[in-house]
Amino acid sequence: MTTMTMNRRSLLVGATAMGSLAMPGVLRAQSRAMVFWTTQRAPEQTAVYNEIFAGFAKDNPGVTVSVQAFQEEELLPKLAATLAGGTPPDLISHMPPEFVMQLNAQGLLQPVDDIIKTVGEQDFYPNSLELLHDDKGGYYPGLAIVNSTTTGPLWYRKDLVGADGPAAFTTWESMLATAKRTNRRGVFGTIYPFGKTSMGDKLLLQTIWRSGGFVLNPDGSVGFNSPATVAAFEFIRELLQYSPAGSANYAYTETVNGFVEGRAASAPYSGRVLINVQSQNPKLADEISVVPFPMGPNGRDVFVGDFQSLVIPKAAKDHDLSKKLALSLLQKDNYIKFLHTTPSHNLPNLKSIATSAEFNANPIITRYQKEVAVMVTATAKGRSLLKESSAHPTNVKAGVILGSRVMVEALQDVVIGGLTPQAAAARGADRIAALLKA
Amino acid sequence: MAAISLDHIRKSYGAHVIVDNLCIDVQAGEFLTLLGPSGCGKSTILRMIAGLDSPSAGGILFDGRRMNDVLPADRNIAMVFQSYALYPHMTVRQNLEYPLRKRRVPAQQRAAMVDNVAGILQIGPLLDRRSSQLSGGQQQRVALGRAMIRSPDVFLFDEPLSNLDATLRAHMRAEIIQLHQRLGKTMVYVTHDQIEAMTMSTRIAVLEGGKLLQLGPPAEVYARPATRFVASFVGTPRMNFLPGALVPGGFRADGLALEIAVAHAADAVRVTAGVRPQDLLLAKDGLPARVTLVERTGQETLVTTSAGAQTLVLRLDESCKLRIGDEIAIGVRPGKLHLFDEASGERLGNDDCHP
Amino acid sequence: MTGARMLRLGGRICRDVLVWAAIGLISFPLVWMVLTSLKPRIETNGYPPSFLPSSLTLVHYYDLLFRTGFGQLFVNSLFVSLTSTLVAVLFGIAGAYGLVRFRFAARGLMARLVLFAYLLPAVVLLVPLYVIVASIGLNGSLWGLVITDTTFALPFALWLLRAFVAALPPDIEAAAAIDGAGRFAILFEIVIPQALPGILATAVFTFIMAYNEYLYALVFINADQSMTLPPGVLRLVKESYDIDWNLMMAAAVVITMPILLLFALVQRHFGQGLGAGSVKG
Amino acid sequence: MTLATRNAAFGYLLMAPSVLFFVILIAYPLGQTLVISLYHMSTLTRTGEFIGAANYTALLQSGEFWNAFGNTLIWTVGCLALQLGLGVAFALILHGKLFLRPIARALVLFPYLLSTVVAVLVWQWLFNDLYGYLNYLAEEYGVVDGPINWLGQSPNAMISVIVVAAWKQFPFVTIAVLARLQGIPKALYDAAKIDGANAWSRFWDITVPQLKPVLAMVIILRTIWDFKEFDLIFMMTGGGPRSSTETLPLLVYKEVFPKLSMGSGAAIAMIMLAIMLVFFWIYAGQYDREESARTR
Repeated sequence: MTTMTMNRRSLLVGATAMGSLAMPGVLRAQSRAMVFWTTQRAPEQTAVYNEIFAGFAKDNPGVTVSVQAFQEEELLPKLAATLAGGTPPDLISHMPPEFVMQLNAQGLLQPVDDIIKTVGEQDFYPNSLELLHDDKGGYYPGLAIVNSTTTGPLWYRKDLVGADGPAAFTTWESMLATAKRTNRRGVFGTIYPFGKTSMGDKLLLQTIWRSGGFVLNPDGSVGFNSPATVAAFEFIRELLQYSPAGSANYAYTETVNGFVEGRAASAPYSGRVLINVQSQNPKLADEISVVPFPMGPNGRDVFVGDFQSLVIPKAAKDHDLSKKLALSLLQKDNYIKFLHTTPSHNLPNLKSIATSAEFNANPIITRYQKEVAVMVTATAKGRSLLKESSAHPTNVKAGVILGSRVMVEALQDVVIGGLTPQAAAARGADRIAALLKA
Repeated sequence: MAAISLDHIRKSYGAHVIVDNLCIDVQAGEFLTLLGPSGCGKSTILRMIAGLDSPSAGGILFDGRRMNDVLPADRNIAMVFQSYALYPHMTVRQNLEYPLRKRRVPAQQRAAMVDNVAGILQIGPLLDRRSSQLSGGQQQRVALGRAMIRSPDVFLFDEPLSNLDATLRAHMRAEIIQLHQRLGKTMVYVTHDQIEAMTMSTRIAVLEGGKLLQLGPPAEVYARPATRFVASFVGTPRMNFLPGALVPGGFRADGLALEIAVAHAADAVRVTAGVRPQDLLLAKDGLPARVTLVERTGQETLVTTSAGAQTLVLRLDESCKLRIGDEIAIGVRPGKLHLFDEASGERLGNDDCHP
Repeated sequence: MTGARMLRLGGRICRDVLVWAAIGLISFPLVWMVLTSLKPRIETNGYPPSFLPSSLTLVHYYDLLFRTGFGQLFVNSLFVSLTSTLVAVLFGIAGAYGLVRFRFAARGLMARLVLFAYLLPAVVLLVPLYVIVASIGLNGSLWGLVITDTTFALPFALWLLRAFVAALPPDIEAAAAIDGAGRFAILFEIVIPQALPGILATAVFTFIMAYNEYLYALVFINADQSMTLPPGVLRLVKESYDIDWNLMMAAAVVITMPILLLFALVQRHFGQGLGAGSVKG
Repeated sequence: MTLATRNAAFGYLLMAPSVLFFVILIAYPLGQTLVISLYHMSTLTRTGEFIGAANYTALLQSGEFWNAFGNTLIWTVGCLALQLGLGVAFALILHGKLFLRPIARALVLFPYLLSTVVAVLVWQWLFNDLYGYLNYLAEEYGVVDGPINWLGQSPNAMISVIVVAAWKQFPFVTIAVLARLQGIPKALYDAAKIDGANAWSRFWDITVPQLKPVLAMVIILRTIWDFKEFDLIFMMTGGGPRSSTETLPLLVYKEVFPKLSMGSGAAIAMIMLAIMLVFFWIYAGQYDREESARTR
């Protein structure tokens, strides 16, 4: 009985102590704090953001900026929650362009034309500007802060594939042959992630494009059930024999991890591979190289680009301050500092930066010049589901189509569900049509 | 010391009536027992007197003052429970002190009062134990002490002895009688044990189904039970009952060659006749019966017999030599027949029965 | 020793060995968790994986506690679970006592509603709670989470405590009332001290429930600095472009620590607590 | 004021904080869910038009809903069966004599208290296709050639998740059954032994009937809890691969958040509520029967 009392008391004391601990946080929320959201959440990136914002706070007395990082998948739900609460972030970075246009269609974003003009419109890569233009309103609801591609580069192990690397991945056929040749117990021939995440969607979309297909035709009709999609499905199904068993749950982390840990002879990923390999598996650092992801017989040479964008929610409290904050990120030294946190993973979307000596002075970028060049080339060929070709009108439902993951589910239908590629493509097309109608 | 009146008390939960239109006056200083089988409403009545339950209708008066809406704490009563209801998280001393503490009795005075009560009840050595470490008898003593300690106007007892073994029960019974004599306080005592009721009370109220059947001194309840139910409930061994009818000349038992002359014989009235076992005797030309069971307690012998379809129990002295299977003839002591209306169960006639 | 006895003893030993093998199987994931958390990373990701670590290391715990935001998550989780447990148990004691001991209109209905709330799926309330919490400006705050967690903690605590209070002998409260205790005095001096073991067990189970809560934290909390453990840990260990299984297992071990401690504290009341609330009534 | 009203008033006073809380944070939200389910509403803007029962009719015609419904059924029944089997078996084992029984009990009961996130982490680690110990063992002992795809294939994924859930939840059944077993009077077994019943018939004629009421309660309760389980499945598979482990709670989440369709999410929630009410009704009935059996 006595011990009981003791315990209860200590519980109560503990609870009270915790209560007083957390109080200041609630009170602080009322001071003039800006909230910045991003999908870039590696520790070194957070550190650089904090450094940049500390400088910003110095220039703008009384302002503090806190960084909150999310997965891409979480962005919209979290934004919805804060919009409902009237406390949206002041600036969001690295939002997929499809989401930008989706939010814009609901009137939730503030034009960023001022920022683009201040930086200089001609300094941006034109494909990123074209993508993020609201043709009806005649303004830009967001701007791409980086211009890269996660799915365009295909990394491979020189020690396993052989030094003639590029030749082993020129076509789908050669890629299949290489994957088969390099596949053995403990090491897979390749990794083809198709989990229900944005990476699964992006890689499939890219494979369809590189097979010559479209999700939507330029006239707005659904093109997902074309022979090109069927061919892509058949190719992927073949390829998956040499990909880890869990590929149906793989996304970014699993893919990069599997490759860097030395468990696969090839894998698609962005330049982050170069960074991770230094820290996690330096033995491999000189054994890896990159080629553009191969193309099918009738393919179009396009990749899915990551035009990760900056946006200002219309509900943000002080648009001018948000713009200032955005500009501070684009300021040359800050921008390069940020890009160098993950050299070659996030590539600059400003030509002046891409060609600048400061940007290229990074050791990794210098060391892997050839690889970076491959990635830059792929990036230049980047497109988005928003505008699958220049002939396409902007597809504001692109965000919804991605968000629902019907595309990658169609692939799962083939691989896991046992549907024929034709049937899966047809089912996917129907579901896309339903989303367009809703 | 207070007189209590229950004035047309009714207690019901929805359609379920527990106490029905009950009137009892408890005299100041009286020891009144509420006697009845379980479910007769006696505990509910006690709880209403205590203020733990409130009557649905009617009044509860202490010395003429209406108490219905007075909190139990303000009625100046004490109560002893069947479960003893000692505070398990307190020591014996703390238990005894609790009512004093609640009445803001100064600590020094409290200690003296605890010592006094502990002395009377001989629980001094137990004072610093927890109540859970005590035996049932000890717990009941403490409960009694907790009731005594602040000299309430009224003591209420809710079957306080039924969890004790037989020896202890007899012992505690005596103590409660002594307590009543010493304090002279009004006491209301609930029990289903008619021996307790007979031995302790100044008056007994016999209840059944929420209704008062009889209220009177123990001797009267025993000698002149007001209903067949009271007759059967009071007295061990139980009274024998014979169905029959009143005919000119007396009572005639159904199916038996037994006719007994009674004073107020009327024509063709269906009755039940009752006769206590000690009022049956062996008689030469009585009712023929066969012995089916013989129980000897040492000081007396209970003989169960069957006469026709009826079973009759006789209480004979220890020298009786009867054995199972013996054929005997049974007679009734004159004037010892109780007659009850078969339909209503009510006693017929105001006096003892006469042949 | 007779042959039959030998045979019986042998049978028993066989049986015990089999049973312990089954228990080992059940516990294997936990053993594996602890082992992994103490292994050098190279032994984890190598092929073939080692079962017993060739060398033990605490580096993963060090990394977890000092090089990630785990500590903050831990503090947040403790704050949310302790606060909502406190609210739930305080309200719960009052409610349970009222529900068990007092007769008032709609009492039966109220008991039903408590049971109903206890069994209600969290997703059913998700949408409106999300609007409510947001509209009072507590979105993203730990206090908001305290409120949402109380939606299941309170019915749970109330339901459990109801059983504990109902198990108390009512005579003791009656005795106290007669002895002069007022209504609040009865609650605080008589009911609560007696129900203390039950209250403690309830508090522990409520705490564990809140501590394990996932969905509301996932939806209502944005910033890492105000995340609780369940969703926070997944974000922490799985989304920094490097899956570190050793770190994850270290996190799993540390998350389990408070539960282990509380479990040891109330082990005696374990069956009673769980059984009372749900099965035995 | 009479004593009875004052007592009732005090009862209300004690209930007041809880009732207030229930009204604001349970009753009102439930009403809101119903209302929202009648709107075509975006989660982002929280504005929309009234469309009556259209969300419901659309759901009842959608393959997604019926898929989730079927998965919920498989999930609930699978979990229940496995938990019940394991739970009762371990209760019987732990009731009997056993070397180091207290430790055995603690070990068996512990998974129940574990955070779901911990269970998920540990099992994902075991299931991992590249480094997982289960695959290593399976390959090492020649059970399979290549790694088993525990979570990335159907029906493997559903089976794997059910196994994890059963592992985590079966101790509840064990606790409940064990408590009942300990409550069976030993005299019953003694009497049966004297009557010549062997161990098997003692089990069937005494143990089983004595366990029936507690099993009934456990089955209903676990059905309700498994039916509404979100955390474990969501963390383990997120509903995938394809939609092979997508149950109704996950579908609600998916509609409301990733798909930002609040109205149809609310409609699924209401359908879940309706199903839940049936279980609740059964449970409450069983509960009352138990209650009155106990107090009698």
